Amino acid sequence: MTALYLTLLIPLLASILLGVFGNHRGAAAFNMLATLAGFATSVWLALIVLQQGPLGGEAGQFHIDSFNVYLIALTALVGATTSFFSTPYMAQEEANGRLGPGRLRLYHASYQGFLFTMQLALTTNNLGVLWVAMEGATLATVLLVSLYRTPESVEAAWKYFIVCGVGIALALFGTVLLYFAAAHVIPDAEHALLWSVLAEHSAQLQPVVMAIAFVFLLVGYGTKVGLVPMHTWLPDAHSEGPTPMSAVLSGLLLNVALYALVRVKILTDGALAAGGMHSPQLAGNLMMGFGLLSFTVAGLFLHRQRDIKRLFSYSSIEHMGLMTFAFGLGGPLATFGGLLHMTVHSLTKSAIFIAVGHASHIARTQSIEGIRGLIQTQPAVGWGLLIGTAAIAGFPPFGVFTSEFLLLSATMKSHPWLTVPLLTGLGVAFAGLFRHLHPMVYGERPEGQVAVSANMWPVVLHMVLVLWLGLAIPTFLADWFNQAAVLITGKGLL
Amino acid sequence: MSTSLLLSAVLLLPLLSGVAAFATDRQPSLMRWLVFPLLGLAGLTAVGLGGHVLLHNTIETFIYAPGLPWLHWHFRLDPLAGFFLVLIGIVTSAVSLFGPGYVREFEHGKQPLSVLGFFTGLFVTGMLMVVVAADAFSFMVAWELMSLSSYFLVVYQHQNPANRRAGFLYLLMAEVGALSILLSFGVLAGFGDGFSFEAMRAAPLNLTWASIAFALGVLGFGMKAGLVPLHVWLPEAHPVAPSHISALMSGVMLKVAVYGFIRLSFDLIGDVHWAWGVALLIIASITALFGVLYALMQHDLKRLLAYHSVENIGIIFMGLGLSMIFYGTGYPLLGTLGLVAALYHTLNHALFKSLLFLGAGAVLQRSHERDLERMGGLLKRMPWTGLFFLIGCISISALPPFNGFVSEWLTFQTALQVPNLESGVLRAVIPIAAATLALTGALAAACFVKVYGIAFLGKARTRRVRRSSEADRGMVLAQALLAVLCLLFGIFPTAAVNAMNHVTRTLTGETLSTATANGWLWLTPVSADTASYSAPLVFVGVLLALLAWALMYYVMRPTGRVQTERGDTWDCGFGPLSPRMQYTSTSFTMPIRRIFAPVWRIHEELERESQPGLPLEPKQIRYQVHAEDVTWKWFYAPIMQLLHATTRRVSRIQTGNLRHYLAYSFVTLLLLLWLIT
Amino acid sequence: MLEQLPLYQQAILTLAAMVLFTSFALLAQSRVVSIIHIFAWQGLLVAVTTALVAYDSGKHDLYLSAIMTIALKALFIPWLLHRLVKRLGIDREEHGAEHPATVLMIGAGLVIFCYYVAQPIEQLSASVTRNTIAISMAVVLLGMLMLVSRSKAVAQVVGFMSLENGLFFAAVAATHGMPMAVELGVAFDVLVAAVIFGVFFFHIRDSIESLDVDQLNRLSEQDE
Amino acid sequence: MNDWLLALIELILFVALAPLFSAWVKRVKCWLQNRRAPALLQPYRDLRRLFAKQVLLSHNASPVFRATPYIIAGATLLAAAVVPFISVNLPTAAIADVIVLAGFFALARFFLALAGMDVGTAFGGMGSSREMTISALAEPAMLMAVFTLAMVAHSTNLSTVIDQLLAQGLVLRPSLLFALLSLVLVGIAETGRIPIDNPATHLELTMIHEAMILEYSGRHLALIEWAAQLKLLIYGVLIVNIFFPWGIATSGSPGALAIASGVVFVKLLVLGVLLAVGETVLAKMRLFRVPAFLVLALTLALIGLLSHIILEVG
Repeated sequence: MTALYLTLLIPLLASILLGVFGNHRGAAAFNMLATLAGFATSVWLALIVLQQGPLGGEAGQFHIDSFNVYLIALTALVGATTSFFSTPYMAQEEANGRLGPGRLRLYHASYQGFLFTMQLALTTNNLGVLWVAMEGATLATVLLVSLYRTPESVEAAWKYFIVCGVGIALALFGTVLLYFAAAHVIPDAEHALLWSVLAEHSAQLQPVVMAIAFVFLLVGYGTKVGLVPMHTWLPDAHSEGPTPMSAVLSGLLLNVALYALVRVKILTDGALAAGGMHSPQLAGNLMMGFGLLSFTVAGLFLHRQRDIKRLFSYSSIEHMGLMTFAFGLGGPLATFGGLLHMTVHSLTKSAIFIAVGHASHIARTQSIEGIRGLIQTQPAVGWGLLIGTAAIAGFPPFGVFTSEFLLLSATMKSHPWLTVPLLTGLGVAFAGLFRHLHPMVYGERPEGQVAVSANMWPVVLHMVLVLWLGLAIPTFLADWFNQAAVLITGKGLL
Repeated sequence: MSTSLLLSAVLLLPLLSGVAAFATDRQPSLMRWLVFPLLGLAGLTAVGLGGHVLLHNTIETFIYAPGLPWLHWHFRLDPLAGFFLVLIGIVTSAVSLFGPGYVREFEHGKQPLSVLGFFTGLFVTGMLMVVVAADAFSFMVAWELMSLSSYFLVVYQHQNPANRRAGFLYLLMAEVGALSILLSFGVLAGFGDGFSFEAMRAAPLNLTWASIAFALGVLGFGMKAGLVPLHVWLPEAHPVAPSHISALMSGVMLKVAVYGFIRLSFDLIGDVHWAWGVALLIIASITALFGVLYALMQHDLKRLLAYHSVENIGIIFMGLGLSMIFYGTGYPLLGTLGLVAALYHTLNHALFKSLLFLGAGAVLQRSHERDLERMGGLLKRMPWTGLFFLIGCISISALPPFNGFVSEWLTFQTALQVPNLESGVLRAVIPIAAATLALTGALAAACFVKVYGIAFLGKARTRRVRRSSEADRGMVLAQALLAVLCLLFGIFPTAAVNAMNHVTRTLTGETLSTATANGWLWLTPVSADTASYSAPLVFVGVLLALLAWALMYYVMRPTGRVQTERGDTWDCGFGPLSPRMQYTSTSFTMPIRRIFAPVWRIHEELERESQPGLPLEPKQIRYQVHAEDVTWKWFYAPIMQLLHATTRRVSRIQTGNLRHYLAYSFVTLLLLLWLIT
Repeated sequence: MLEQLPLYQQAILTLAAMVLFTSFALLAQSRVVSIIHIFAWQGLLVAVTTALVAYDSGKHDLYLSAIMTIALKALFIPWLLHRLVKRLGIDREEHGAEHPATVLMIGAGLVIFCYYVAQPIEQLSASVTRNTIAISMAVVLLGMLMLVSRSKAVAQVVGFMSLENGLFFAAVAATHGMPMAVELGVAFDVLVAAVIFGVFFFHIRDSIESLDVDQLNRLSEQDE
Repeated sequence: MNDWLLALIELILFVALAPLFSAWVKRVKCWLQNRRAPALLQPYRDLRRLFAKQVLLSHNASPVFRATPYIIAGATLLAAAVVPFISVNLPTAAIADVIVLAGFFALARFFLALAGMDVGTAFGGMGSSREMTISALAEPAMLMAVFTLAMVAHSTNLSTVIDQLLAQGLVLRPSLLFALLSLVLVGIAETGRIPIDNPATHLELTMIHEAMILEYSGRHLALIEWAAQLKLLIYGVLIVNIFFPWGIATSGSPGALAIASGVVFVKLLVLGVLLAVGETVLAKMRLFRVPAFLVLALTLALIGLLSHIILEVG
């Protein structure tokens, strides 16, 4: 349990400390240190789970099983690498005079606070606390979005705050309904929101209430996942905030929101399995519908972007839609694919955002028209962006291809006709990405464009991991995915 | 040496050469001494392994660690794979001979050599791996590796926009094609259990699903092979890539697509339906004719060659279509004949198309010209390249005794067996396809008379061309190798057919035993008195005939010495002839342009500067013709417009007004609540 | 059937009705200051309900949450808003909807809709809870409606907060309160949210010289 | 063995008679046009003189230019070798079937066209361009016609074809009628006779064949001329021996051979007369009406093929 507590405490304390002394020179270094420590403890935690199996016991407030343990490690990893990227990036921003030390303090504190909420949301066993953590994540990041205080950033932050706040409030209503349903079957009111307990009694939960509750939770957490049509906040928030935050938003927040959604889906499925007035597939079908919608619409949006960060945030929406579709589809194969996709997407997308950050520094703008000839100017950044985009577009031997392959084959098995929109969507999204990418990375270098001090090691690390996952999935990870698939769908693959 | 070891070597050597390329940024000469030799070694190993598998008719399966937890990479060596290993190996070796000389001009270019070398290695690895892959996953990985790396090679010189545009188009279509291939595998895997090819073979398919899988396969592999109207990327991408890469792409990669198609339809799906054959035959005939007609209108040499690849792919698929028809209607022997014809033409096209692209590369490097209108008289400047290019032209124009003729002859022979068929419709369709093939062949000959006549004969039209000199030894050797092979496969078809029998046996259980029944001298597809062709004797005959005429001259030669005299070309008495009076490629094809006018969208532009005061005596006239690909107008433009319109509509969602956003969530919630109650 | 219910349940139903009424009042009201006052009253009502439930169910921790509710919803946030409005000098402004009548009609429709949605829950519990769920759902949706219909930031914040009031009401009336940890967390979040709202008013005012969110449309993607 | 000897003799005969045939055609034409005809042996004299003459090469001429005459003559010679002239059972016919025959012509044409473009005059290019355009339409027509035969006789080997036709006796086949017509048209086009081309003119507006060989002289010209005459004879023999095979020797006995050669001789005389008449009554076409002419040939051939497949099979 120590590892677990450390994983939670380190970011919390770091956040407080940075909140107080954040304007000191060593703040960035301390930030990196804290994230590293967090990563170390999360790996420790993972090792423990690897040896002893699920943690947290029957009615504990924390619950670590194969579904969230790798997400915890992943969160810590992306948090660490991104902090390593953010150090030179933020220094550059300060040099450009866009930020003062006060803002940097806010930035570092919020960064750690955000990481804390993420880990809390992942580790907790209590759906209420999960909600609190999700809301906390919004609160922690909203001030980051408006960090630059430009009119656009303030606008984006306000929209982010209101849309997500309302959404998350609806999620709370869903949670209340859930509690209401649980109160009838679970004597001990204190345990009535513990996921592990609910999962056991899910069969007895009231289908009707659960259906309504799931709708609220879907709309609520779906807003955070970025499902169309609740996605509207996402591109604004990604494009206006500092790039490291875009990286963690895309890489972590969306994942965690989806994680919450899947957790409640498990319960709903259990409740609806009994039958009644709703089809047992209700939750799954809803998720499939939203997933497909988001996937298609986001793919179309890609074509008309003028801002590079908006571009990739839409690609995030697209991929979240794909994962939602996968989990909605159910079945071990699709679920396995979805879990894998969560991992590779957050790795790849955060890597891309890191490259994008450097690119926008090189070109001194975020507008796609302004970014030209990256490979000529700074090959590392140009190739990083190119390779990352190729990976996210689903080219082997990168892991994204593997998960999409699994997803497509699963769809082919159960709903063959759905493969048509999927393939069309993939094609459209692909075209949308590359038509913008081509002029940015290739071509002659514009006049007076010079290389910047960039730290591309995070990108290299992420891409190597993604490549590894594409070539061969390590056994322990495959086992985790498999157990998670058992947890979610009741059936295993291996 | 064990085959598994060889296989690993075949797959790892090119990869190694790719990795080695990273050292060339510091030490460019390594390109010559390490990277390309490794590539050549890989090619030779592939030839060795493939040849071994093909001749000894072995079938072995290997399982490698990578892949999915429950589906590791399966590799399988069988004669079909062996055949294509040989094909890839030959061209790769030739390219690795050609490369060192050719890439020298890139050493001081804008782009680092390492990129070129690395992706070349990756590209070859991908192609070799596609051929041996034995499960859908590894197949797709290899396939996409091939596409992606070749894309990076196409955009290698990305400073000029043409490369970028071509690269984008190419990658996009490759992606779409790959997805539909994946889908067609998905159908098979859905009915069988799992993605290994064994499971897919076992899959029990009803006709509908089989047809769907087949259609998807045609779409996917046709996209890569360049069946009309899916060919548009090809004339864009092949010309802009470095020439040895164009040789690999046009000569080998298209064949890998053919391999995939054969593997899918004859092996995995198994029992082919004759209707597929008819559909394929029609598409293929259109492709062949379309390809050659567009080739005629080009004056960019490499672009022209690319269109000829389209044409030859059409011919190959004609053979496949015929073979399907005959298999489907219960004539396995004739089906095998068609299949052999197709395989043979695949091999031949790989040889002479690579030869021609290498030749074009040599010309490009020496004269810095790709435009025919500016060439001329190159035969005197680059005699060896000229000779080998001529051999390539003869082979691709299907003239005896070279290899192109044999495969087209076999295709004709297949088509001629049509009276056996019961269905009158088929009997009526096939001859028309044959007519198309004949027309295609004749037009191809015309086209290559144009190419060779304009580029290598006559007088040089520009100074750079006049200054050009012979390419260096390696480049010439590479062409020599391919040219000799063109001749050999033209003279000894029986040996080749014998080898291909192994392929057909493993695929369909049939062999074309009759073809070589009368000994190595005689190629008799069906029976001796139906049709026979003795390439060796024809070759001897050519020599004898030349001898005879020489003899004739000797007999009738005049008494007394008469030596040849050189003089000026007759100029009809108007002053000296200038190179600009020669026929250009545009003027050469003018009659054909008039005959087949509706096929192209011709854009003519005529600029005439008339002298002041003398309107009737123009000082200068510029006349340009550009034949635009009609598929753009009829097929691609509508799609793009649709996409554009849709995206514009969709983007209206993002109004920027917060209350609209909230309204979205609100309405969604209400809808869902209403939905579930 | 109301007369058969015990007195405290009648009281709860009455309170529910009043909460609902306050939501409508919020929808209808257009003067900033009075909006804030109505919102304070709504908070108070929720707090009273909480206390009542605590008394009846004997869950003493609910008293704590009742106190928190009073402190936050009835006192602190209204005070904060009031102060901000004064400092922003907009306390005399009209922040109404464009078409109040339509909005009210829609609101009425929403209430019926919520009743219809909550109908199936009837089987599984006393009708009181069902109705309270229906009412609280209505309050939530009315809050959203207010968010959609008002273009001024302050009104939106109030709408958001009243939406949360609906949540609290549901939590209290239908399920006798959530576990303590959750209660605390939620309360903390609300507090922070309120503060951040305050911060944002100034940011927005600085960037667009007003609090009209309709003018926040730089990030539109429509063809200009 | 004596089969091969016989084949050799036939070949020599073929080559030897070629100039005579064209001389005969010319003579008949002169008669029809009331002109004094040159002696029948005139072509031989011309060839002899040309062989003796000195070769004048353009400075620009490349090796291709010098090799071309030999290749043309060689390919045409091979073509002649596989066409049954007097006796059916020709061993050489098995070496190359009728498709290969077309291939030989194509080879010759390919190099002729190249040579035309080699010296770098506008004339050469013009000739090559026209030649390749015409052949692009003529060759498929010829193949179609030949395919019709091949399908009727279930073979593409010429001697087998003739054997089959003889065995079937006199059968009135619409397909063969069409094939004959189209082969005649193709023959006219391929051998450059009126109305497609006029071997007797050097007017650049109408020149095709002559334009390409404009720069040739001496033995080169001799070889090319001879090859042209040989080609004409080959087409003649093809037509008479395939469509009217009666009288051709089915056995190697001297008597049969003697009769056969006599019959073939007569048939060729008649054909020559017909050709001459045709060339007299028809006028030279405009170049851009030639495609229509060839498309007609192609259509005829295709109709022949289809009529065989639809009417005559099964």
